[in-house]
Amino acid sequence: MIHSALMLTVALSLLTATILALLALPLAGWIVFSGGRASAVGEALLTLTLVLPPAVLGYLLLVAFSPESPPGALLARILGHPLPFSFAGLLLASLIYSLPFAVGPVAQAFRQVPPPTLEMARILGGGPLTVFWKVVVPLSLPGIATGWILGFAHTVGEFGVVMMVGGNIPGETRTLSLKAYDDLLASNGRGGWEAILPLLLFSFGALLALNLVRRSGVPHAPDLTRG
Amino acid sequence: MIHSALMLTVALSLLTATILALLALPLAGWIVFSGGRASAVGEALLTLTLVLPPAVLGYLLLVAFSPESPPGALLARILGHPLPFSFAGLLLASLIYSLPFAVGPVAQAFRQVPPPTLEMARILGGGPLTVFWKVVVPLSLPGIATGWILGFAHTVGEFGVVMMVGGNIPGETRTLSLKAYDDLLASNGRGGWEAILPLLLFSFGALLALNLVRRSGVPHAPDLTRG
Amino acid sequence: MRPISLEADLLLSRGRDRPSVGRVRLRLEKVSGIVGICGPSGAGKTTLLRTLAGLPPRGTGVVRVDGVPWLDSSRGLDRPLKERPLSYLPQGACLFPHMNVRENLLFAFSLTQTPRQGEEPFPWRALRGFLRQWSGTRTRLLPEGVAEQVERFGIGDLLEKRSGELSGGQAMKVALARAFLKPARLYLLDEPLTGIDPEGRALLTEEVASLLERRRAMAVWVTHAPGELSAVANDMVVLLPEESSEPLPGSGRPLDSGERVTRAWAEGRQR
Amino acid sequence: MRPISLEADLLLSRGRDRPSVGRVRLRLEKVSGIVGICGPSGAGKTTLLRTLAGLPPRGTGVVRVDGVPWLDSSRGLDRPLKERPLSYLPQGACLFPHMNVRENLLFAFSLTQTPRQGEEPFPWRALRGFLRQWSGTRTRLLPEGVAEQVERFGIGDLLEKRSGELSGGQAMKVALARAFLKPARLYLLDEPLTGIDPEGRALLTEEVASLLERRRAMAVWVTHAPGELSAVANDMVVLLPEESSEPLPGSGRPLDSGERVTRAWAEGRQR
Amino acid sequence: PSGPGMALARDRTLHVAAAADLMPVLPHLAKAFTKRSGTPVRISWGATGEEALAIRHHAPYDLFLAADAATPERLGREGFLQKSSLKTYAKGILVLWVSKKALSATKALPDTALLLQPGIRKFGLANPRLAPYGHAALSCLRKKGLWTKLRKKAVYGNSLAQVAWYLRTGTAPAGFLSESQAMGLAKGSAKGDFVALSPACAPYLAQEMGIVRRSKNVGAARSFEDYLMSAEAQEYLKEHGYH
Ligand SMILES: Nc1ncnc2c1ncn2[C@@H]1O[C@H](COP(=O)(O)OP(=O)(O)OP(=O)(O)O)[C@@H](O)[C@H]1O
Ligand SMILES: Nc1ncnc2c1ncn2[C@@H]1O[C@H](COP(=O)(O)OP(=O)(O)OP(=O)(O)O)[C@@H](O)[C@H]1O
Ligand SMILES: [Mg+2]
Ligand SMILES: [Mg+2]
Repeated sequence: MIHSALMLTVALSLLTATILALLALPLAGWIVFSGGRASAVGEALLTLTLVLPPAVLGYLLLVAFSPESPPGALLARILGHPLPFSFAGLLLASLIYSLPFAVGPVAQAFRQVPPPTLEMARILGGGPLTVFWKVVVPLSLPGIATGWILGFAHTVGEFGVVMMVGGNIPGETRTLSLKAYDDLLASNGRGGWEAILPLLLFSFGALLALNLVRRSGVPHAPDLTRG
Repeated sequence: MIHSALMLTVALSLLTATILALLALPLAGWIVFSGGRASAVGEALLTLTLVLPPAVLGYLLLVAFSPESPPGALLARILGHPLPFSFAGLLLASLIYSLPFAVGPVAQAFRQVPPPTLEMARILGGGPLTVFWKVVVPLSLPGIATGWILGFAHTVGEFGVVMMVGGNIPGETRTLSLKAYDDLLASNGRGGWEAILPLLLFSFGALLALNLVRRSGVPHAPDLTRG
Repeated sequence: MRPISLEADLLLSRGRDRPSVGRVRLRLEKVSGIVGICGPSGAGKTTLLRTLAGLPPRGTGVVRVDGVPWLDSSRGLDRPLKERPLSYLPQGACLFPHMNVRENLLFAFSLTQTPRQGEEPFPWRALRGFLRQWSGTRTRLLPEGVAEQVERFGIGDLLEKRSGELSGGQAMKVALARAFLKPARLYLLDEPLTGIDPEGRALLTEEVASLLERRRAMAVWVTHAPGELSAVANDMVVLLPEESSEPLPGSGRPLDSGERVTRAWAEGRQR
Repeated sequence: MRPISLEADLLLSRGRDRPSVGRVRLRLEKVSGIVGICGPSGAGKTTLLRTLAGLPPRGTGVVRVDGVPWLDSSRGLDRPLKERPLSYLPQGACLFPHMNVRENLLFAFSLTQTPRQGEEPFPWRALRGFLRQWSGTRTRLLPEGVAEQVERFGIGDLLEKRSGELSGGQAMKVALARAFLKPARLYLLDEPLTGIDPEGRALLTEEVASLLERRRAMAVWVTHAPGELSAVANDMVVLLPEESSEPLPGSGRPLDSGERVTRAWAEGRQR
Repeated sequence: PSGPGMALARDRTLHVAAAADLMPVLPHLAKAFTKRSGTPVRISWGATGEEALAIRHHAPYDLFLAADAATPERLGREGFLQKSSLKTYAKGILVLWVSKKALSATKALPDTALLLQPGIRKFGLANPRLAPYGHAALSCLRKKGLWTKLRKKAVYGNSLAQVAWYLRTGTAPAGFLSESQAMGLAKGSAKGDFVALSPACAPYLAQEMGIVRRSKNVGAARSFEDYLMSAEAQEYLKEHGYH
């Protein structure tokens, strides 16, 4: 049981973080480079999904995805099964829930690309898309990594939305975090470690690896203390 | 009642975000500038609190702060009341819970300060602290703003930890997000809007204001599309 | 062989709410080669080049190249970047920091190779290119156009260096080579010899002159040492900082040699 | 009046796993004034200055200033930055981008005013200063030391500009003024006249020379136009890029005038 | 707000920790009690398990209304609740709710066997490990030998209220609820019907309450307990699906 919960969590969080990191690129690009006030509103709107209590967001998603609602019915017809209580539903909910965490750092990184570098690429003949993919995105890799990490960690620990939309089905939509909660409450706080421990170990490993990789990429780490 | 829940949420989230933004400075400084492998481990550890399901984290904090534990008993004696189930307890829990969201973007911003600028400040005679406060921090203001936003929004929407540590006491530790959930439950999903709406409006307003302020500070927004 | 003409009557400024930097009038016709621009620090040389290039801040006035209007602010006309056949070497080399020298050159070259395809319809192709670039599978062989430029500017031994690992003069040479990978009518060069040693200066000046000759193109070349252009510059313009928007003596007046320029400038200063 | 001596025997390199850039031997004694350094792009001039300044990448060898060892890699000695009485003008001005010119100068000045307090014991004071800096309450009056420097380098009309709003030459002048706000024995100037007009060059050279005279300090001045130093440089060193770690002819040999240097260099190149 | 009057009002306030299942009934009872005794009542909602944890860690509650009997009894044994104050204040019963849509698709009676219909893709029940009603539903299905066939269709909510959400939004066409939740659901916009399960399958579930041992307001807690046990309150509970 643990095994499948672990696998599920691994799959869900890695997928979510990766899709989010990709999704964040155009979204952050719009926010940063479109320049209009509209994008300030868009950015604030984006951040709103993280202001909503997870359970409330989960409820809203439930209402939206339910086969009784028109979009939910359409989705159900396409997928062959209703979205809630399935891995696909879980993934979609996680994506919506964690989106702002991925977009924030990416947008921040985009903002820090020096304008002259962008101008140079434009002058040499690059169109907006070329400049974006070949200059902006490569220069923002550290920010994209931060976004990935936040998206990943947030999905691993996510509880309210997953519980609502997934239905806590063992082996299908019951993630480690749900299992940990169950175990904890069922045992009056004494148990739960067998679920929490792999959760912690897995996440720690993933994050540590990413941090070390990211560091090794930095040509010379700035040094405030030497000298 | 709404009123006090709103006030509580406003106070809690603004306080948390601001304290976090300040706390993030030395922490991110350590992570970025200490350079050792230790700080990579530290960074991964930091991120761990966000991998834990909120309810589990809340439980751990409850156990740690509880008057049943020696440190909790000491704290209870000092404060005159047990830390959990009070605003102070809520604040502390929120700080721990949202810390990584504030630190991530700040660390990212610190990493992007150009090394020659740091060297220059060192050569001119600045000690590590001077360089940090006068050069690194001012140059990282956009990242600090992103950290503040994420910390703020995360605290507003936070549910599991607040529930566990605060005990959902109306007028004292029941935030808007708990109230929204309760209302939704009580009304079978018909109500809850009167709690969610101010939550959304307040957050949207705060985030929009911050976004606009941040934008107006950018000297010339890079422009990918012109020309 | 078309002659090139550059006509400009500009009120330079660094933003709408700032005082103007100065007024410039140029009328250079039937020249192919180098037009030197000199003048004291802050006179507006960089601003002029940026305005010609169509980069912000946009000045007000008229720019016409080969008779085609690039800018006519009275008519609200402002030709987009991609329709201006120009190349620009900014003050400070501005290489792409995430690429090494080879990649910098190849990227610039690829942009010239697909003139209309510079704008990919979907991100997929760009993404693929990007991934290929990040994997090590890119070819070590340079396309002919690039190889020639590498040879010409003597940067063959720098190809594998990252842009941050170049010395000041090396970066400048690479940037110059990159700017000339793009075929253009007008090359805008902002102090292209910064940080280059005397030997290199002579060599690069000659190379640029011969390239311009072959391409029948014009370079607007900002310099602080008018003498270095005396051998190659057909015209020389002195820009002086202004308070008024009236043309000052010497401003925009084509001169023949560096010698005369320095004199004219000194005269202007003495008043 | 102490004489200044600079002694260096260095193997320059840009990192442990990279080939060495070259070997430099200098022995300059009882001189007060300017030592010129020239040589082709990539010869290692910037690397030499950084090594003298104690910035990474650290070279191997010996540096002694006034007889005091700053670096002695055989003994594992490497004096920390704050114990080296030097100032450095990097290639490219490297002003603090978040400050305007006035703030750049005041910041540098404040660092010299509290030589031992540069290191605050708690962040509170620094935080307070930082907040004050961000509120508009800072005084408009410049301390005497700063005002003098502003006058000297002719940057009075630039004080309220942000560093990003300066032209290339203006930024360089401000950076030079900033570097000379710090009293030091050794000034390391990496192409300080980049982007400065001829008139400015003469003026700045003189100002620097007179400042050095007054402070009994030495400047190591990297230049690409040895001629510009002929009036003021007591010594001139030619750096040539090396493959071997053996000293090449001309390398590290003090010479008398710019004239001779260029000749020696040209001779060296012909081999 | 720390004047003497305020402190008094605060001391007099009765602080109740209640299982979220009581949301449809408890606010009304609390209001009636306040009217009668002058004691304000403050209710903290939560899952029974969560509140038990809070009580173990000195939460400032006076009275605990659980959704089951086992939790208060355990807390009583462990000394967190006053043993003598434990009382069964209500008995709930498990019902099966089926939406109109699912019902109209079949002529069968709404019974547990109906869940086998292919039209019912999923059905909801509260997490058996956490919620007594979920446990009851599970053992009922086991008893009838349906569980192995139905296990794939089950989705779990952390509380009955969450199961009710599934039913209300139509995400799940059927689910197990307490009768009081089902009555609340029927009053709302959700279209459907529910049947009580046979007592053999789902016995009445006793819900117990108890006074927190650390309570500083034992008097008020006791009188609220008494009020809940009064004929008037019991009558009200009965009207809302408790027995
Ligand atoms: N980004 C900017 N924003 C505002 N003002 C600017 C900006 N860049 C330059 N300026 C100002 O505009 C004027 C002209 O600057 P410009 O860079 O065109 O001078 P320049 O002739 O190129 O000088 P230099 O030879 O020093 O490079 C100067 O006074 C400068 O301070
Ligand atoms: N950060 C770096 N990492 C690795 N190699 C570098 C780095 N900076 C410079 N180099 C290399 O080291 C050598 C010496 O560079 P340096 O900057 O000292 O030259 P320089 O004499 O100052 O030249 P210039 O006159 O062009 O400024 C060059 O070959 C250069 O490519
Ligand atoms: Mg310029
Ligand atoms: Mg150099």
